[in-house]
Amino acid sequence: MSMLEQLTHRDRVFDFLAPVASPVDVRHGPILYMEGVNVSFDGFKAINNLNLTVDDGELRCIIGPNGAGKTTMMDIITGKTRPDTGSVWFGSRHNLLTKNEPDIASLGIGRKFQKPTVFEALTVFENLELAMATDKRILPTLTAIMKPEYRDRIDEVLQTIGLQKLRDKLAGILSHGQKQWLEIGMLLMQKPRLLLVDEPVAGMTEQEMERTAELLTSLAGKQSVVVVEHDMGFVRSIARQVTVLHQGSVLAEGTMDQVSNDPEVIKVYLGEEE
Amino acid sequence: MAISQNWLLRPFQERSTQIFLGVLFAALVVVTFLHLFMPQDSALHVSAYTVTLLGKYLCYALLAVAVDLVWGYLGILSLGHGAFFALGGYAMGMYLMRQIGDRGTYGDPILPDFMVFLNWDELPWYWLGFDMAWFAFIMVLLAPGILALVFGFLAFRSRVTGVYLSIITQALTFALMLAFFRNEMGFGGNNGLTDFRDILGFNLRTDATRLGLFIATGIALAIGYVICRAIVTSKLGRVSIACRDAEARTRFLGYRVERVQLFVFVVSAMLAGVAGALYVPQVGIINPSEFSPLFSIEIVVWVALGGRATLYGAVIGAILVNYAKTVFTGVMPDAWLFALGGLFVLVTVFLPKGIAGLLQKRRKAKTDDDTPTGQEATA
Amino acid sequence: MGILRSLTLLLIALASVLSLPATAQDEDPGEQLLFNLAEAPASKVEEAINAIVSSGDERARGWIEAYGNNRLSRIKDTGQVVLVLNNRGRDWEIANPLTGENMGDMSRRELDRVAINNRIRGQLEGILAMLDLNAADPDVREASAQDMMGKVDASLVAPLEARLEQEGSARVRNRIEEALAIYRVGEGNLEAIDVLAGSLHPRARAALNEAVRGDNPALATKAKQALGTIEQKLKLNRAAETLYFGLSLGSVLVLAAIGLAITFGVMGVINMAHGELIMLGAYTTWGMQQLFPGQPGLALILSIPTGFMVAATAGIIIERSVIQYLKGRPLETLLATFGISLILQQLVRTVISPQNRTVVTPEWMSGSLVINDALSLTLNRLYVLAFALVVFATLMLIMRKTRLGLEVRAVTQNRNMARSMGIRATRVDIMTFALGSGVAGLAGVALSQLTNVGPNLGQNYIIDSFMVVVFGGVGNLWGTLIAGLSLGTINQLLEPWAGAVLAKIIVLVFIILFIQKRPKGLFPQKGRAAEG
Amino acid sequence: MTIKKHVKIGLSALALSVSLNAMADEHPIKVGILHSLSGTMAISETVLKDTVEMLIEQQNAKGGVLGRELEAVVVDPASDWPLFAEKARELLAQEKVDVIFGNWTSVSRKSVLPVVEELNGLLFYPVQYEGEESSENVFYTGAAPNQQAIPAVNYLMNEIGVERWVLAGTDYVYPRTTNKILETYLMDMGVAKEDIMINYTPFGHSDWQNIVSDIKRFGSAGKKTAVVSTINGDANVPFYRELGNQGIAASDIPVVAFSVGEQELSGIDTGPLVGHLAAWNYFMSVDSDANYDFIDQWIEHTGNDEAVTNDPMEAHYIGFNMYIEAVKKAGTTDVDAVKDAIIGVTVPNLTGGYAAMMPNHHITKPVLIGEIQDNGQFSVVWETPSTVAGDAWSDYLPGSRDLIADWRKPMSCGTFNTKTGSCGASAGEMAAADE
Repeated sequence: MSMLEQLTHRDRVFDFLAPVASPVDVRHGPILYMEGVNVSFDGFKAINNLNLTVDDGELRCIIGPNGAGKTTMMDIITGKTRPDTGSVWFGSRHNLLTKNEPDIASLGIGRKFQKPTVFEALTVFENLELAMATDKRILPTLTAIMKPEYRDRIDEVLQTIGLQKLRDKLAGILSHGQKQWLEIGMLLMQKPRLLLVDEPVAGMTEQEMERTAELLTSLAGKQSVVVVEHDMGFVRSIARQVTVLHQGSVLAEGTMDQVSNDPEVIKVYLGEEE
Repeated sequence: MAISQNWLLRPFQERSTQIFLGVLFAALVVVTFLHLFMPQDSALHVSAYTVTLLGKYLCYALLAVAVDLVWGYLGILSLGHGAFFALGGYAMGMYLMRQIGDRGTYGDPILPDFMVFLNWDELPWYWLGFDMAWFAFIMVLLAPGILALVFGFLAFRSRVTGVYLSIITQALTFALMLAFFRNEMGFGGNNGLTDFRDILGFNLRTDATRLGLFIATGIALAIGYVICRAIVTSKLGRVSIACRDAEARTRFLGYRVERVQLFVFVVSAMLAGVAGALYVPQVGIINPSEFSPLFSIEIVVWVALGGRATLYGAVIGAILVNYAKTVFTGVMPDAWLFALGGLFVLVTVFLPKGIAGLLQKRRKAKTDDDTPTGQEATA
Repeated sequence: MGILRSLTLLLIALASVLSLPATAQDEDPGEQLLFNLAEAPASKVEEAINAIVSSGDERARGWIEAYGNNRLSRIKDTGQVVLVLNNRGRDWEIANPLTGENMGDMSRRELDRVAINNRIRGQLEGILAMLDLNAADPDVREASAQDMMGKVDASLVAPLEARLEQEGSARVRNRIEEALAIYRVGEGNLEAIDVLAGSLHPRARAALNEAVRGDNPALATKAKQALGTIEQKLKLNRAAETLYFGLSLGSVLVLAAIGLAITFGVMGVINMAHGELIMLGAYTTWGMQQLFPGQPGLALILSIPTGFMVAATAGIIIERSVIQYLKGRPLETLLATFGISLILQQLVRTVISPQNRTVVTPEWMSGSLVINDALSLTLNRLYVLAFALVVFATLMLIMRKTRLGLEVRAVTQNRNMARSMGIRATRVDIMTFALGSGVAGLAGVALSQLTNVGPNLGQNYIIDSFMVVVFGGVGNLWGTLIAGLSLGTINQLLEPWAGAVLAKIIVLVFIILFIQKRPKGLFPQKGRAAEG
Repeated sequence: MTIKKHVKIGLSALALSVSLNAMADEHPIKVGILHSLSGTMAISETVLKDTVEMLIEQQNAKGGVLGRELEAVVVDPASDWPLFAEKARELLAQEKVDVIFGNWTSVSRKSVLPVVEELNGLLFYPVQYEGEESSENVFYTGAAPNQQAIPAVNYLMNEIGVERWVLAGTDYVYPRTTNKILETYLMDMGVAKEDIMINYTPFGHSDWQNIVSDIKRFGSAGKKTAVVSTINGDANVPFYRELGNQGIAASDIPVVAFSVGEQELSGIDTGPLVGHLAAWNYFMSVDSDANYDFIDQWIEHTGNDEAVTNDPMEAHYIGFNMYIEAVKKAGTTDVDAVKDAIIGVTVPNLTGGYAAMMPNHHITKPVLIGEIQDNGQFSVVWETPSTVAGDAWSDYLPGSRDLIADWRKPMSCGTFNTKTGSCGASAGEMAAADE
């Protein structure tokens, strides 16, 4: 048997598959740095000369009317969409424009989608297991074993997102809110340096929202968090720094009070909301 | 859960796998016994004809398992798996061809008959080495493997998905079919390779060899099944399902989706190749029609009929359909296509999860277990 | 070619005979003539024909034609020569060649065909051509003159020249001159080559080639030059020809695929039975031709609407009975429709026949449109090409301009939204599928003019159809059009040097690689809807 | 349903009862029929199945053979080559049939061959084929190349004066071999290489525009040109249509086909094709009483007035009668006895002559050249003065030149090398033969 074990653990050969991971360097400067970014989908300018910096450990809220380019921005950061022009840096070492999604993810940028996407055919536990920050190359994954510490880590996260009872249920049967949390939980498993959270509280009840708020604020400091949200109340409850996007570029930036009193902002955004 | 940590041993602790292997080996033993020790005239006697027939079914079963691996767990509907099957078959066929030696009609020690009478003066380079069993058997794995590697690398890298992928797999096998039909290719054109004499020194025209092949196929199926099971129960298996259901999400978790797809695809192709290799000596001919797109579609139908993403469902489907074929072509030659066609329609409409779906329902009813079977998801 | 020597007589004879009315005689010389022809051994046939032709009998032409078409037979026991009016089935309808009166049916056991073979037939054509040279219609004259090309011999020079004198039409004059020139080149006449140098007619080239091979150096060199200039012209024509071939093949692909572009591209139904719907259309054409025997043209026209209806109905049945239960499970539709295709095939085999059916090509669709001697466009394919474009245009209109088109697009883009806006999605599904199937039927009607009408018709086109749709970009009709035409053209461009098989393979590989570059085809669907 | 049919059924029923009384214990003679009833080959093969069934019916009406009934065992190999082998095994091993009539394509025969030899069965193969084969267990009642191709070429050369040749065929072994034989033969007859054009197309090829215009061009070189077509089944309709439309008349460039019979023509509008040729050993239009009777029976059997007969059907007719004669001669259906008995058996064919089974398991046939007529029939324009014996091993292929087959004892060898006088060629002779 041990023979077999040996045989099946021969994955080191495949080192060339290893991702180019080196620590994120934030000694001088922000953790995320976007400058002069432009994107257009056949004619329509989704992002228009966008400049944005996020400091290490910051919790940043990004608001803006529909079509302001919030999601597109996240697509750019996570490598889903390539900008026509501009530069995007993660720390001062990694040029994100040269990397694809998995690389960026393994550099430590986690993303939660607008529409909660979890693996419905897998159990809650398995969802988190897949998200765990481990060697994600083929053979290691094939021969991966469930170490006790892994299990503890997962249970710990289950605690945080309050899904321990649903541990072995298929994610498909979760409620909308529970899916949101599961996805956040998956982010936590990734131990990312930077979390991109797209509309985390959509379709959540009041108390669910509060718990989410706590969760996100508690993360800030350890990790940098960028939250895109429509719900003003929620933003107010967590926001320190707020950035207002409009027509693909930054309209205003500052504390919630500052921006909410900015006449421009009121015109283009709050005006519409209320 | 007291599941062994070793990915290769894990399947053996599953009840489904235990049952499957149990049934399979029981079948092998019974058939062997009935064939060897039952008198010819007894009703229980299993004739050499039946043994070969069963052998053929098992080959198809292995092929179906290979397809289910990519379709059921990776969400890649390959309409070209016949190509890998046929390539494996040709690799074996070429070996068997070389084994004929100077016993061919023209008695040429090197050249197969079809080359002699189309005036090839020497063996084309790609036939070299096939006189050695070990080389041929390696090629059985490599030929389909490499094709799958190249094709998959191109396709997955540029993120060809869904229907588009299905159609170009079809284009692949169609192109290969046309190519192998050409006599210039040196694979015997439409007549393909046939009139085999012996394999590894055993005469192919004796019942003993047939039984041997049948058992070999059974074992191959068992091994193939366990390998697939091991993959799908490993973390990689869960990642595949993740790729199937939410490709983008999987990427953002840091998995290289295209590599996962490539790995599984190649494994599946190799299994298909092995199935083809075992198929050829039992049916006694390999010819380009195995490349025909319709055949590849049929394989998918077996899997669907048995039930996607269960593996054992694929086996059931393959055996059932082909058994039906054998029966119908015998009893109702003029109308068997009605029966077959009707079967496909009815199953897809009334048994969306195939036969395995039925079994599961019954099991679920008894004990509510949550083995992930993501049939809800459509590739 | 001794026969033709008699033509001179004939020409004169005819003139006289045609003028004065045929006098009925009790002792008919024709009987003896035909008897001789029937009796004659292979070697003596020519004489017998000579006799008939030079007899100046006004029925001669009819007899010769009948003889040429295997319509002269003898009653075994009486030995009487008869005219076969209808030679289908076991009993043949015969008539008296002398009086023309109908003698009713007779078992073919009783009859003995008066044998003929290609060589004689060739000579007969020469004779008939010569007769036609006097026809009133200049087209007939031109045609016959063209037939004369290469068939002229010494005996014919005189009459032809005579003919040339009185010939009014320039076209006919050219032909006659060419015909004479070919003869003269054979005789070593240098000037004649100049006449031929302008001609693209294969027989002219044949004559020149012969001259080049001949032992007369002066002639050979001159002929070479002439051939050179001809070759130049031919190159152009050849290019045009290949292009036409490409477009025509392309139009076939488009026709076959366009229906799929709707059912598969728009509705997302992977309809493996598409080929069989095409087949139904083709069989409808056959059926219509059975309904209207003797009027293939009318039948063909009528089968355009009927073919559409038949296939559409079949489509509706399929949609209602199977596909509606498979909403949102495209791959299951593949399996179910695959089953359906098997059933339809076998249905045709058992109900109609496993054999191919004859679909007659109407007069106005057979033959080809002659641009010049080297370039002529086959009519049936020309019509198909036009038909394909018309069908495509109509579909475009339906999709863009009509309510249905609007609803279809709405439903395909966002089913629930469309629903909530009061669009009856199920109805739209039915209509869409019916439309797609109907168009497949139209394709069948067209294909029946190009290829086999048999149970396997569908299988031969289903794969190509999918290739075209995918290559063009699923859900985009323009894509299908461009894809079809371009794939067809590529294929035909490759064929001359790669050969038919290799060409097809190359095209397939090309598609595979192309999909790598553009994973969603030529014209991918844009926007968020297309994502995922 | 005609009165006649009723009567016939009555008769056969009577005959049946009689024969049953005759030998109550004797089980019937089982005749396996191995023809595709579905798939691509169904087009050609279903009629052969019907033919054999008809012949069996008639034989039973005559009281069977040796007082035993004949019973048809029909299976459908569905145009699937491996399935042919499987079904053959089923017929021989499971059904225990005494004889098999079946196969059309070469590949299906090749796939069945090992099975029939292993289980020592009898197979009657009714289709013209490429030769280069002679099996102890197979009887080739179709034409070998020397019974079709060569005479046809001779006809074109001598009667029509053809000097330039297009050899067009579907890319599989029959056309390849035939064309190779013809090429060698034509060269021997002094035809220059540049006067031979060879072209291969895939199965079911439907777009002939390019090829036909090539042929047209090839034909305009000043020498009489002809096309020798070994194009297979389905591809012919579009081919002839294209010929017609591009205006290639039989008087300009005649096409002589080896695979186009009445069955194929029934799918074509023959109007534009009048005068094109086909070479067979039988035509429906042949003027002989045997033929007329056969046609009447066939039409009656199918109940379709339009039903046509063709060459492979005649081959089955001959093969079936030969088998019956052989069984009578041997007095048993034992395979080995029948194999010995059948050599030399002579039965009437449908063209008014006789067919004899040669020691090489091929038969003697007349070769007919027919011209297509506007009624979908052929009219015979030329005929070999006497019948030709099938040649298993072509004299025009290196390697098989010196081979002969003779299944009479004591030789009983399918590949007897006349140079070495030994059974089975060996490498040495191969080399020699290749010179």
